[in-house]
Amino acid sequence: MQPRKSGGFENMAESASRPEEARPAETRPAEEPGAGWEPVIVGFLCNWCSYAGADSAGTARMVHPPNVRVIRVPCSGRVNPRFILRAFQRGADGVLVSGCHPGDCHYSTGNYYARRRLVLLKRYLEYLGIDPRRFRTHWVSASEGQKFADIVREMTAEIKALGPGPKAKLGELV
Amino acid sequence: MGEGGKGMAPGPVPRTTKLVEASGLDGWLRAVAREARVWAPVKVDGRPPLFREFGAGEEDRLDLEAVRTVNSPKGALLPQTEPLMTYAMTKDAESGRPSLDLERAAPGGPVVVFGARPCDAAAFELLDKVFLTGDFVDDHYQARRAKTTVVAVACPRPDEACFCTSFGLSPGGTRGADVVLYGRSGPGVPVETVAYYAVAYTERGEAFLAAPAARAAGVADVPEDEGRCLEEVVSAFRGLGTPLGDRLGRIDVAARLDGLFDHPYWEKVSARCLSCGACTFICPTCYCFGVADCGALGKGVRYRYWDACKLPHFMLMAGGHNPRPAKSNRTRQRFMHKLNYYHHRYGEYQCVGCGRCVESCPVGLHLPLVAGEVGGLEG
Amino acid sequence: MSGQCACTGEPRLLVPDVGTIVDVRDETASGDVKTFRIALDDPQAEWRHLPGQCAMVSVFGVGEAMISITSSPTRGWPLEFSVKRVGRVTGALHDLHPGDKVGLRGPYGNHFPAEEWKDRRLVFIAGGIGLAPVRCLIDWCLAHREDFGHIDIIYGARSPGDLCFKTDLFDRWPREKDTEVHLTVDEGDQEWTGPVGFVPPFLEEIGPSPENAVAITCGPPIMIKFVLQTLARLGFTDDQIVTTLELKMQCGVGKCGRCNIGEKYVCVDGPVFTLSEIRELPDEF
Amino acid sequence: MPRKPMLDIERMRSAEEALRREARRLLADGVVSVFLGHEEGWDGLAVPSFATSPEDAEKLVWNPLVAPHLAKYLLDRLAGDEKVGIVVNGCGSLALERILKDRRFPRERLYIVGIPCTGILDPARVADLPPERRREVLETGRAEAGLFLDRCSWCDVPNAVVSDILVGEPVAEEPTVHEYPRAARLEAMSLEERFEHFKDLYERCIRCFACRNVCPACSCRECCLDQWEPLWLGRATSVPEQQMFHFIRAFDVAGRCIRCGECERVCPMGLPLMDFNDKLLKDIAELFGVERPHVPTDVEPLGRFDPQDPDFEEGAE
Amino acid sequence: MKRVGVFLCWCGSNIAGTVDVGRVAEKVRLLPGVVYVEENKYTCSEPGQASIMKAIKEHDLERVVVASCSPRLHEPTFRRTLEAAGMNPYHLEMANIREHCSWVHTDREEATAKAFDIVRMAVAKALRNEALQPGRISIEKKALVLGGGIAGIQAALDIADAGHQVILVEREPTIGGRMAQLDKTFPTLDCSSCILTPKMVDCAKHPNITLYTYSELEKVEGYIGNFNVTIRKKARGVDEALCTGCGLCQTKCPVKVDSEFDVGVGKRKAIYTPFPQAVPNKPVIDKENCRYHKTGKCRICERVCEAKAIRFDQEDTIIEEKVGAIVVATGFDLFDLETYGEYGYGLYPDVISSLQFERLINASGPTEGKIRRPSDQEVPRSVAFVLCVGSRDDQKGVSYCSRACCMYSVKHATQYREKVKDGRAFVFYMDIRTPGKAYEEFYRRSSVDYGVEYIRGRPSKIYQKGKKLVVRAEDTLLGRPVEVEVDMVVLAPAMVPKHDAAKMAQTLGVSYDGYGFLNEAHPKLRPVETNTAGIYLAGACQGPKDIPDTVAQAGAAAAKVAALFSQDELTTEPMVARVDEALCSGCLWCKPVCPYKAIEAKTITERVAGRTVTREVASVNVGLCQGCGACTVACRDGAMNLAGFTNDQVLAEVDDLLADLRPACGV
Repeated sequence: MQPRKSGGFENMAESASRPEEARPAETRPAEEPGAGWEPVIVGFLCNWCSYAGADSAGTARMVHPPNVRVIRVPCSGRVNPRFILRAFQRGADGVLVSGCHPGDCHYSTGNYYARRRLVLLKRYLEYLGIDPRRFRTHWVSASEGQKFADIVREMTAEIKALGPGPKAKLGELV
Repeated sequence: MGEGGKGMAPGPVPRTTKLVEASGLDGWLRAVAREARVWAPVKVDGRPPLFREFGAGEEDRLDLEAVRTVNSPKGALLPQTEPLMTYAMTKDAESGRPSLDLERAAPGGPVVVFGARPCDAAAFELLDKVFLTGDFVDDHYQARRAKTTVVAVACPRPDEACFCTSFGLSPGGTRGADVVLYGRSGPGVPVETVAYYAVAYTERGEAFLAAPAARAAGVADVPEDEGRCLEEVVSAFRGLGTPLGDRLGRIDVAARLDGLFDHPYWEKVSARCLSCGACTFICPTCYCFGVADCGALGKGVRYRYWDACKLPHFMLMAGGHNPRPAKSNRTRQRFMHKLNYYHHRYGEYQCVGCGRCVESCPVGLHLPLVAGEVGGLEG
Repeated sequence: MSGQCACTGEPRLLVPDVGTIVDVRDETASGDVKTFRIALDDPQAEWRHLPGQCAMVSVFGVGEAMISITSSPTRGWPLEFSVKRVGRVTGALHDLHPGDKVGLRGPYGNHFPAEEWKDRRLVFIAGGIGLAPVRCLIDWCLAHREDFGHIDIIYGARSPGDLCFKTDLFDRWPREKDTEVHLTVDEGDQEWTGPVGFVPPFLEEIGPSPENAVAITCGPPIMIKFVLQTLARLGFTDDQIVTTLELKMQCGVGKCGRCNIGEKYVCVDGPVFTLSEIRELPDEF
Repeated sequence: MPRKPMLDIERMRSAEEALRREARRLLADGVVSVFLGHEEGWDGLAVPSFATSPEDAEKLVWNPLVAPHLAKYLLDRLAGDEKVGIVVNGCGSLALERILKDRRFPRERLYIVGIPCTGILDPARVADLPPERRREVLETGRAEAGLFLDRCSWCDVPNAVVSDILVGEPVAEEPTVHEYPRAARLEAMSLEERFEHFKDLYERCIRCFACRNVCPACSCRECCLDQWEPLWLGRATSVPEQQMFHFIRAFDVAGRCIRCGECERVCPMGLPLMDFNDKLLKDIAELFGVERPHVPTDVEPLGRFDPQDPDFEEGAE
Repeated sequence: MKRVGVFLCWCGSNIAGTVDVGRVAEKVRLLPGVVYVEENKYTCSEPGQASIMKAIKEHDLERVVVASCSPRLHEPTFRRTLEAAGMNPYHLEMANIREHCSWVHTDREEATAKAFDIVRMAVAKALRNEALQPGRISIEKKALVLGGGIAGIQAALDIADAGHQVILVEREPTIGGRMAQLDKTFPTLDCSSCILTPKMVDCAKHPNITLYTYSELEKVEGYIGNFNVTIRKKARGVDEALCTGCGLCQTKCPVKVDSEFDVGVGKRKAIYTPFPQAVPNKPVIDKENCRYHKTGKCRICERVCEAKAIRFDQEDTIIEEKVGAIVVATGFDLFDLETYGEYGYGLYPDVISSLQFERLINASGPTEGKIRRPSDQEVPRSVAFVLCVGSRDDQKGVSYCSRACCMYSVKHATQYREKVKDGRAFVFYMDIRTPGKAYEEFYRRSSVDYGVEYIRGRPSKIYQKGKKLVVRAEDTLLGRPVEVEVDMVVLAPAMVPKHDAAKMAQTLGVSYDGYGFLNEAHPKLRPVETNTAGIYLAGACQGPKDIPDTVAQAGAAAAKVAALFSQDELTTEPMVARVDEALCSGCLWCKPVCPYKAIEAKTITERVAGRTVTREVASVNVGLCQGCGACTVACRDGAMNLAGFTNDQVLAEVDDLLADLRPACGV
């Protein structure tokens, strides 16, 4: 049984399966990405904290990789898990959801609900065979431009190593 | 309609007959699968076989043990999802004027349906009536059909869900088949272990048996002295009864149903229906489909997909009006269509008694049940 | 007719021809009905239709809808389609502008048996968008005016603003010989001086004689219901009454099973039926 | 550990008697206009039954095969205000609770007859038995554990959680430590293996919606899977669309699934659909400390939160 | 396809420096739906906006995409532009190609490609934008003022004078509050009641003001413009309508108890008005002490009352009112001096609080203004005033400065020296804070003209020595210990929040700080508003204040209310949740996740197959909904949607983005 207070998500993911075995399999992408292959990461950012955080990364000219495509939502609580699977289904190589820190939600509780849903989702995606490293969830406040830039840098590098997303294995819609 | 069965007129004349070792079938199929898309009952561990594409690789095994596959082979001719065309909107860089390119989906290569039971083979002819007759011919279906060879395998041991004989078909029937395999050991044995007589009833069947793949797989001529035996075996299969079919007798309720459209029976029998599409999707003769587009940014595919009169949205109109809002309406539609409307339009019943609905309906609401019960209703 | 690739002649039943919207006209004040004039990009592919027939109109990426052809065959191409915004496809169609691309396939379904009505008196009764298929027939009949007797056009709509084909109603048709146009609205407005009220009573008032006449009616189900009763009172027999059915259609060619009622497929056996034919059908529309 | 499921034919016979008596009374006295139960259908199969007269009540059965839950059929009777009678055992009452908690049918329009239950057989498994063995099982009740419905293996609700009258002696409830073997088995696999496992499932699914239509937690007026705008799910049955289908189906009932396994039981293709739900039940239990995630509550686990919930981030408050 | 116009901004070189805007324009031009593309050096500039308006008209655009900076910066700007062009402002989408692109990427190729994607997503969303109309909610033009002190009185009068109805609720039997207890006010030394009582009377007489004294707020529901408030009017025991306020009952009443108004230095009866100029001038029966209520005998007041106004059996009445705005002016309490045992308050009768001192020097007080010390009614020859008792003391008291104590203590010392010519006044202080008009001068005069002696140091102990009190402290200026013998000591307690301030805050749904003072919306820019729209703050409930500040803030709060009431309707943000009732199953799982309690069940009736069916659906209160969208995710069938961020729009952004980068289907 998982302890109620968990030390960060990665550990929880661990308990969901034996990633050390899972990882290598995934790192050998189904189709070898051609040279210059660039991952596409869809980022759902809450308007009040994380989107503003990305803005302040801009204002402070904190250079980071151009792989994230931002979709602005009012609150991380607005992010329907279906959106995330949809992104993977249509070919996203990674998905990032980011909102206000717990307790700082502009709508006071939105991100708490989001956290429950998304923690569950992250484990579930891994269960379905989608590498958990492709789906990241973070808290980024309006002032944490640096943190946002770092997350993007990290995530991009990680997914580059992983290669093309689930679509490579799922195939086309029709 | 129909042929074979007890006291039926003898079926069509065989064009050629060959002999093939039971053990040679897998190899034969693999060979065929290299030139054509082969559909066959593929072994699935611990469960009844699935009728699906048979790979040229080593992994797939033919499974003729089970009386029937869970799903029918109709997907070979009418794929559950079938692209019809692609569309692509482009704009002229200068004028910005849009233009649209349509490309009809390619018909695809030859198809071999191998190991269909005679009921399933007969079902293809019922689909043909819909897609190949009338003012309009369905070219997608036609193109595929024209390149399809159907190799049926006579049923050695129909089970308690089988009732093809109720529609004048038989476990040894040839309808809709180019080739029929008859177990050399005759009916009664669970699965043929020795060899099959491969009887071609059509030109295409003949060609199939004469193809290099066949020869390579050891499809050989029948020794002179076996002529008698062949005769007996074939008619034995033709004469075989079906447990449920015997129970129901011949089903002929079209006239009966004419007066029963407004009968309270439909309300009653449909009450337990789950409104799912199981019965229609596993049915070898149901053909209803829908058409939809998939794409974005002005590019995409138009495809058709199986749909079912049992699903509540089937007839829902844009304005929100639904001519068949209730389960009873939809249940009635399904059985009326199979046992009455289709009969009026095409002169026969839209059922081959394969027994899949008997096996698959979660609430035991299937054709033999209804056909039996409407017989007893007073109009 | 389409269903043949113009260039290769290879059949392509469910693949439409590409058309371009040449003109969009607002029919009603509320803008919920628009008339689209559509030309085929490949003139070779142009087909001829008969009054009452329909065509499948595609908005690519959204889907297809069966829509009756509003313009008379005698006018040739581009064809006109009058569309009420009711659902997904019609909604998307309403968002299109001249120059935009659509798909067209047809003509589908049977047609009004006008050739059988030689020298007979014609009573057209329509409500709202129901005038769309009838208009095609009216124009066809007027184009062959000599073949028919007196023509009554009885048409009603919710409000003056909701009357479709205003130029036809107020300008073209009234000028035709031996042709009367009777208009009514459920609710009038300041400008409206004409009759106010529903179509059925209005029809009763006008009281066309059934004698050697054919009644062609099309409109919302509720209107049809009472119009039929009125016609019966006026002495019209079921064979003298012709109407059109509308059902969900997907293939338009009698394959997909959508529009199947009884042994009929509305898309191929319909949409035009005499009342006696309809009485034969199970009540599922 | 939960009680081992067993059959008590005698108990069932007397329950059947009492059930018929109740139904007869309710219908005769006009308390209810229809009574939802089971009757013997094709080849001895127990199928849902809708008794509208005291005579109909005689057809009602309570036997080892009454697997189908009836609560979902209430949705067919939403229109109108007449009272509906319904029989439930423990798991059946969870299905009913689900419908009630989702506010899809008014409690006041129900008359619930509860029957304590020690176990129900899986009709499909019984059907696969040789005829003589089949007869023996049904008559003597001597059935091996493997013949029972999966849900009997962890059942901690032998008695109806909601009912107006209970017929038969309540069965002693025993505390159960819930395990999720289906999920555990798959978790032990590698990412790739799991992906392949589900891919195979997607490829065999014919999307007949039997799983959704039987599910007591899937009670929307119009399922998002049937909608065109927005198009949550394309109509193509390709692997990616099938994945989306099964994702939405399972994740939408996360926190509301009663673990009845009916989806799996009615699947014509015999797909192991509970592999999805089992995982979500397991994680909801683990992550949010919900001990009996299959029991409907007033606020579903995803409709509430705890500031102390497990977090994504190291050091996030 | 809607007709979309795309306006690409260079933002000087901010965008164009990294993004090849020209190439983006070329590619955008080819997108389905895009009928017009334009580049601008500065789109937000006057000419930039002008050309948007021009293009909207010339190319009859139905949607507009502006690709420039963050929407958080200029979305409002361009919405106004659309509106000016006669287009619904919500047909705008912004593509953030500056903060999210040109400013954070260096490679021109990459930045250009990304910019195109960002624009494409904006176009995809814009194509599905709907015309949104801001919601309108009516405003009940009636204000509730909580607290009848000078803050409440001032706010009530200002709002009433602006022509709006006001309900003034006061917990005590009379309005007036703290200021009524004061003698004179600094620095002008004019008489407190002389300036207060007229206002009190105005309040009572004002046609727009309804006065509920001896009443308390019980419940508040609703939202700005539409609050439903419940007020409990406590039983007075006296029929106000009949009572003439003659006061006979008070003189005859046999029971004497300490007067709260006189802070214990004076007495009152069991039936009483707190002070002669009370408004309303109608007594209340203090049930705790009334002899009849305790023993069942007496009823003297009843007998002597000619108006027959006594009602022993009177019960509390509940009053429900609908108001559009609430002004909180609940004031403050005083720090509990007994916390400082070393000062001997409560132990030595001649150690009193500054408020008690106010009563002693007040002409209408128990001693008619003659300064006599409590122990022996002697005139004290020397008095020590001790400041910051509780204030600025992290250990025993509160960290903040109470702001008024310095000045009123200076005032007290001065007044004492006036009355006792040969007396000595010592003031023990940490700092003397005089931040106000004429305050410093007043302080100077006290020492120069009145010879008040100031000692900088916080006393460590006060003890009795014979009939004297000794104040021991460290003179931090001279750096040596001092001991001063005095006849009386006056302690200046810290101003603290009302004991039940937190409860009040919760009832109102406004936030409060660690001490219990109510929080303003912004410490500088929105000092009198709270985070709950429609609720405003006045006076010491928000923090310690002196009278001028309090009155000023009360006026400000009143101005806010008047401004609110100057409109007939409030417009609400249109990007809120809405329910598709046809879809809604009425499961209401959306309800628990709504942080604003904006979702309620609603019963609708509809015709289904010829019969009327009623069912429940969710309904959103647009007055309460803030548009977070949590409900949309709780809604499985998508009946709940969020205008401006619909499911359709988000899916389109995802689909269209990836359709180009990772073509999704083909044959």
